[in-house]
Amino acid sequence: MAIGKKPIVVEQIRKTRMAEFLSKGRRLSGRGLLDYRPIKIETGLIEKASGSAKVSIGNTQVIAGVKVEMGTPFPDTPDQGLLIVNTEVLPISSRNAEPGPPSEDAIELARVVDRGIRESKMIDLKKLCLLPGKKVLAVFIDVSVLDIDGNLFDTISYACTAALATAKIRKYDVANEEVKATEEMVPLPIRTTPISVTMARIEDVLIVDPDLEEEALMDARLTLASDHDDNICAGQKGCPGGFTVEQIMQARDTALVKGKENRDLLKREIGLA
Amino acid sequence: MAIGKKPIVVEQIRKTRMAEFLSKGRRLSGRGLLDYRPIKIETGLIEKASGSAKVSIGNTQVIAGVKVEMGTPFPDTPDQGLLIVNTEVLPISSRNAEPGPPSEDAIELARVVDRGIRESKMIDLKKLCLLPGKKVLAVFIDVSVLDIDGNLFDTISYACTAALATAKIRKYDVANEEVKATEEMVPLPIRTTPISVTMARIEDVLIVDPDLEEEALMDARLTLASDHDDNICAGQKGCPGGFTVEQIMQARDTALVKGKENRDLLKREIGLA
Amino acid sequence: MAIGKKPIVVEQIRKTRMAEFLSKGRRLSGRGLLDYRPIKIETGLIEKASGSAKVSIGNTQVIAGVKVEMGTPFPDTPDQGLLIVNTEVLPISSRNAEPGPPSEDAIELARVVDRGIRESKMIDLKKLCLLPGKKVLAVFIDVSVLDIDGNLFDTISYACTAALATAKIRKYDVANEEVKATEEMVPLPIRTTPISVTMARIEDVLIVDPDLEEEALMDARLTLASDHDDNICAGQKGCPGGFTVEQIMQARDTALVKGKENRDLLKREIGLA
Amino acid sequence: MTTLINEQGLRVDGRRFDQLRPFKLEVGVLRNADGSAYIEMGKNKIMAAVYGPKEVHPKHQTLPDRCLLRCRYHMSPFSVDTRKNPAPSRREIEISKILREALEPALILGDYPRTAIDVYLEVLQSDGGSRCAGLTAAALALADAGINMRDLVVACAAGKLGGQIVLDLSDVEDKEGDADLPVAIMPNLNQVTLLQLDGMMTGEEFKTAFEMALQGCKTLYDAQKATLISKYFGKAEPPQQEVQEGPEE
Amino acid sequence: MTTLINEQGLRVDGRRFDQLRPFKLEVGVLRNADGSAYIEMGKNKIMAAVYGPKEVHPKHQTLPDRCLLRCRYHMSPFSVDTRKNPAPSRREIEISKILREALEPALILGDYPRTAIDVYLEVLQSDGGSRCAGLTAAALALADAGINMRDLVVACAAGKLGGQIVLDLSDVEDKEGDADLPVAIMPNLNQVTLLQLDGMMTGEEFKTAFEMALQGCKTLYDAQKATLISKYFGKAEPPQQEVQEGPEE
Amino acid sequence: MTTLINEQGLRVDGRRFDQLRPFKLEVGVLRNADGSAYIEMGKNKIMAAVYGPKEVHPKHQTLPDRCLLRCRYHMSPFSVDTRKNPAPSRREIEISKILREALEPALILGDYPRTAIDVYLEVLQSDGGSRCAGLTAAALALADAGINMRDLVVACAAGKLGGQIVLDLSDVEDKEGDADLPVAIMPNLNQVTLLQLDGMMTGEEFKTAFEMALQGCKTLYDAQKATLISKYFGKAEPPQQEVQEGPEE
Repeated sequence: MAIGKKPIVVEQIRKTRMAEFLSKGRRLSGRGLLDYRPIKIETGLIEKASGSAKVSIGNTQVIAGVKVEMGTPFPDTPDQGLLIVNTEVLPISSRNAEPGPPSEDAIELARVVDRGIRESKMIDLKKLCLLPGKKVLAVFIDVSVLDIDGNLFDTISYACTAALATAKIRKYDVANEEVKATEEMVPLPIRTTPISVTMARIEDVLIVDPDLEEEALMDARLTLASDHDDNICAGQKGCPGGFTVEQIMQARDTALVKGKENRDLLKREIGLA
Repeated sequence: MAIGKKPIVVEQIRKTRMAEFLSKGRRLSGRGLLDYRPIKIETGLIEKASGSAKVSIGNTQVIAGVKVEMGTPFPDTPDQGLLIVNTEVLPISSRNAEPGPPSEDAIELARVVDRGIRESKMIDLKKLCLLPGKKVLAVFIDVSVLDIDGNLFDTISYACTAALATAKIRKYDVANEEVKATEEMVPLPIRTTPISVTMARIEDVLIVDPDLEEEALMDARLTLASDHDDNICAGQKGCPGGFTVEQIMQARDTALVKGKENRDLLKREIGLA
Repeated sequence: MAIGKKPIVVEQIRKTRMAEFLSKGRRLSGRGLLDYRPIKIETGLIEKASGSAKVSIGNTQVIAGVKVEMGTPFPDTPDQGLLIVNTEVLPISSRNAEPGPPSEDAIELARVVDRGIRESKMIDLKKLCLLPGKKVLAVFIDVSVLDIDGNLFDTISYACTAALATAKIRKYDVANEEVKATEEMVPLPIRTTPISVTMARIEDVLIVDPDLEEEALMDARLTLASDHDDNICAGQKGCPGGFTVEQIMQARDTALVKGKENRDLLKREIGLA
Repeated sequence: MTTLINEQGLRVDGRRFDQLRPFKLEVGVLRNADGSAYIEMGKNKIMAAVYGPKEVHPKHQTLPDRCLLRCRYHMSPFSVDTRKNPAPSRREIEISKILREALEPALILGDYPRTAIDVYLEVLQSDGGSRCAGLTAAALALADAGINMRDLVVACAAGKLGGQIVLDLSDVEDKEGDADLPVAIMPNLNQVTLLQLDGMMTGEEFKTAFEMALQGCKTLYDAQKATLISKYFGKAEPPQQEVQEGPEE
Repeated sequence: MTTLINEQGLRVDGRRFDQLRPFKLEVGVLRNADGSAYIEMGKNKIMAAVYGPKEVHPKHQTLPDRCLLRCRYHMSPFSVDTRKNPAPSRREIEISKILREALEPALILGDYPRTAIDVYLEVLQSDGGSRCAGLTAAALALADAGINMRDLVVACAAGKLGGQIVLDLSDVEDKEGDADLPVAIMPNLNQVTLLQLDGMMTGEEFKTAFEMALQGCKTLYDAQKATLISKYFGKAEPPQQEVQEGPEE
Repeated sequence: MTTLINEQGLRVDGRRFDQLRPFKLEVGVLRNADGSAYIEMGKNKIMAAVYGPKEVHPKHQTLPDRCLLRCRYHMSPFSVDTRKNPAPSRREIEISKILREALEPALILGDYPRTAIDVYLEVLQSDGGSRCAGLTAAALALADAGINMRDLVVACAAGKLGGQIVLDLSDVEDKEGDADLPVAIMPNLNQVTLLQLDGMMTGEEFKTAFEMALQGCKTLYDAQKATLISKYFGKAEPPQQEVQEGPEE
């Protein structure tokens, strides 16, 4: 993530010092290489949304809201509802975030989060179909980034997951090709809880949950998401640097271990476990 | 109104002189504090529009055209027609008006004029409904600004009012959920004639109808619109300066007095009185 | 065509030399005044398109693809299909072509080519109507410009003509107000083969098919398209220079002669003659 | 049509005519911003952030003798009942402009020549009066950023509802009501820096509503000051929470 | 299909084959513009304004040895039967380009290095031939602005209608006709600076139509000159009003 | 649902699990570009062009100590089954970004301070794996442009299809399959510069697929080298054409 990178004067000396620390298994902040910062999750604060969650990882803070509307299915998937993820890096979130159309970074963020939800089959989109080929429910997940201190990928991903998992939508009855709204509110058809784990390589060391300073100095980034059966369901390498083959395998293992930890935490926080 | 502001070299000396004049109840142009410049109104010059009016106040000149189309009502007002006001500050109108998407100033202008028409209930939007929830008439009022010499708010507002009040639209018959166009042309369902009065504060003096030079030197602007029953139906304060509480009350009184005068003039000019 | 103009340092000396050559009936490249560069036409290379053609004139290279979709007719031509021509001057095509919305030049190109097809009645648009007022076929012709060395007008025009003339589209059966796709593939309803001829004036001499260097030095440009009955069906003068009345008449004659030659060549290349 | 005022003279949320909705003010809620504030006012939940004084981009907007003030009022897509397109609407552009003009008289912009100050308002949830609530929060964020100010700015609306002039319209009241009159003032300088009117009032009602709005502003101004004092002088209990007495739906 | 030519050989508006529509020219109609003109041609009502020579913005477009000419042809939303979106259409962008290229040969741009001249055409009401009418007005506005010119530019179209070549097509004639050939010339320099063709003609018809358009240009050129003389040398009666004799619908 | 693997263990186009589609590589195919390449990979037909090192526009993007690398992946409207809007989609913007980041480690950007290199990919026809094919062509175009590189970059995907890990998914396989794992490497430097995953795999399958993709990259890397040698050292027969043995639909 380049957002928030520029303000920091990246002194080589700082990087050297960070690398020294990392080679001894420590980070400048005192965290262990595979430790996340504190993760806080608050759901339901936007009453006008079907679901919402404010998530912070360390000082990084985002809010996600879920809205559900009637829509028309895509011609090639007439029996599936729609899922639309949109991320806005608000200008309030950083000295470097400008108002305007979404940057390349914001688009990548939204698309990776979208794939994590979609490919894990978190939501059973077929259950959002009301009249095949004609009427389906469209689930909009909008994320507003409030404060940036590194690792937007995971913060946004957890906020989306928490907002979806706690959302309540109107139940519709379908009879004789007619859709009728009922008074009943039901949860979304949730199948699993995908959890992303973002790792950074700095020199030869892999760490999880990079903060803003670590992002400014990292050589490469890798996000891997997994579901509750330990399947890997989305991946995205970023930054103009590479990984060795061995580092990729190490990252896979870390993603599964930390993914399980964070999934348990998230489910606990939102009252699902 | 910032449009047209920049070209004028605002010398403090000029402002001092203007303030001196104003404190004696006079303006540099010789006008009294509460005098409008000559107002000219010509209607019907755009035969292809349902209604049109070219209005000038002093050297400021705008043209408004009304088009009526079929439309779909908003879900929350299924029994009301649509009203869309759009203002374009054409590049022909001033050395400082650039082509391109509407500026913040143009958007404010259009929205204030829109509110003046809408909130005064000048047009009975319910009478523009043909099939509730399905088909209504949409009234587009487009304003092209031709020449700028101050007080665009009132010039545009009067042009819209005159164009609407003189518009003729096709009559539609509705039977068995079918809409049929007739040959008959009828006026729009007009209830009242809202008239805005724009005032400027320069130092401690309130004037009406500021010209371009006065706008360049004014501290704050206030537009208040009233209807034929002396109700105030729209207001907008502008410019980075304020008014005292007493000045607001004084402005209210002036808006009602000058509003009545200008309403009479406008109705006379367009043949309604 | 200004595209590709700027990189060339237009030395007056070069122009003088070119003019000298031209006054003797020769061109710097050795071509005669009314000679085209080699024209190459390859069709059918985009299997996913209904029709496609890659055309080069000298080093200028473009590719055109035809897509056919269902559409709704315009209200004023309820019994006609739709034709949409779009040209993109890709950034791969020249050091001066920037990505982004189409430039003024690209829009002019697309519109002139569109008129050449439309006004020659090359495609019988009425035969693309399935349900009058409701359903028609929409023919999209998209052109991607790959490499620029002058005379984009003709290169694009020939690519569009070749792609359309060789396109195969699904046959639709219409019965009881229902449209049913069949398995059969049929050609588009082609009536004629319009061919444009682009001429440039440099000083007092008219040449055909200007290359990039000649375009950089030309005073004015004229494109005239003709159909197989020697009707002139589209024209466009370009560049900030003029033609004498006599030059216009001379251009008319050249357009008809060279048009016939190039039409024969094109039909031969695509297997229609 | 809802009955907006019941037989006891109370409004649908149990308020009296001249009563504000419950509100909550906080300052210093964001890490990156130079100044920030958060307001809840009824169901409004609005975040305000200030960046600056800072270098001007694009450069040609630089003012040689003073600071360039910019303001952006924006609604999150989930902030309203029907999802809002995230691109700025004409409404948001207009409100951004009048909020900037309402804040500018309070700022001593001459103290920061050749720089810019950006004021960002993000409406996370919208209720009636979001422009006023946003403005009140923006003034706090500017103070939190340490910008030199002549006075705070504070805003509140009054309106007309079933023939009655009332304070601080909620969403449903705004929709069903007859008029809304948002007002912003600099309380110590006795200057009105924002005034709009949507809807119809007699001249007399205009006066009544205007004065009621001024009263609302004064209550909120006290809360603004208390919030700043609590933040910077460490009072144990931030006093800005005004608990609602009447019944709430 | 309307009958475009009746048994007397007259057109739907009563004109002969080679007759222009009634027209009206004015100069100096706007206060702010450096030069301006207004034309009515049939139902066309077009305002032309010229600003310049002036500083170039953005600066990187500056030409070191001559003036940058820019042109914008734009239609007001109410100018056509069905409301036009105010954003520039592809048609308007193309026309703006060819009008600029038609005007440029007449201007001595080398006299104004490092500056820009903007020519704005606003079509308040559109009829057939609006690009030609606009061009004729633009040349007047340039002259009114005092720009150094080699010649005026004047434009007129001829077309084909029911097998007949006719001058100056109106809207309905353009829609129902077979071909339209707009032409612009610099009359004294014998240069064709605009030529377009939409629709089909034989080579012979092309020649006939082209020559008819040149005749139309000459009539309008006389009117242009008279308008300028009347403005600048104060003739009592501006002679540019050509009253139509035939019956009009 | 198509049967993606038949009883002989072959895929719908007759390929074995670990077999690439037929492909074709060319360099130096455009006249204006500083470097260019063309790839066919299955039905993918992609043109790559490189312009640079060149002056940076807009200037403020200039990097004082190295070259600015830019990348644009774009699909022609006719490249897919249903016409694509020519404006860049969010998908194209994301792919452009990750392709740039996949190429950057291979380039010695410090050799060209204060300049820019533009890499343009135009997908004329799209099949499964167009981002990988485009990347393989982009590396060739960069080499053709003579840019200093540490290594080539080469890309290939593996995926999961009916429970089986397979190499280089075609369009239909991608749509019906369970997962797609595109990978790019710098073969000599043993660096993975692109990795994405769409779809579900166990940790073990991830390893198998990743290693299969690396094998595919190596085959394509040999073809890249052969193509460059053939172009620059004039071997009679360019060896990069790998003819498909199995039956094709």
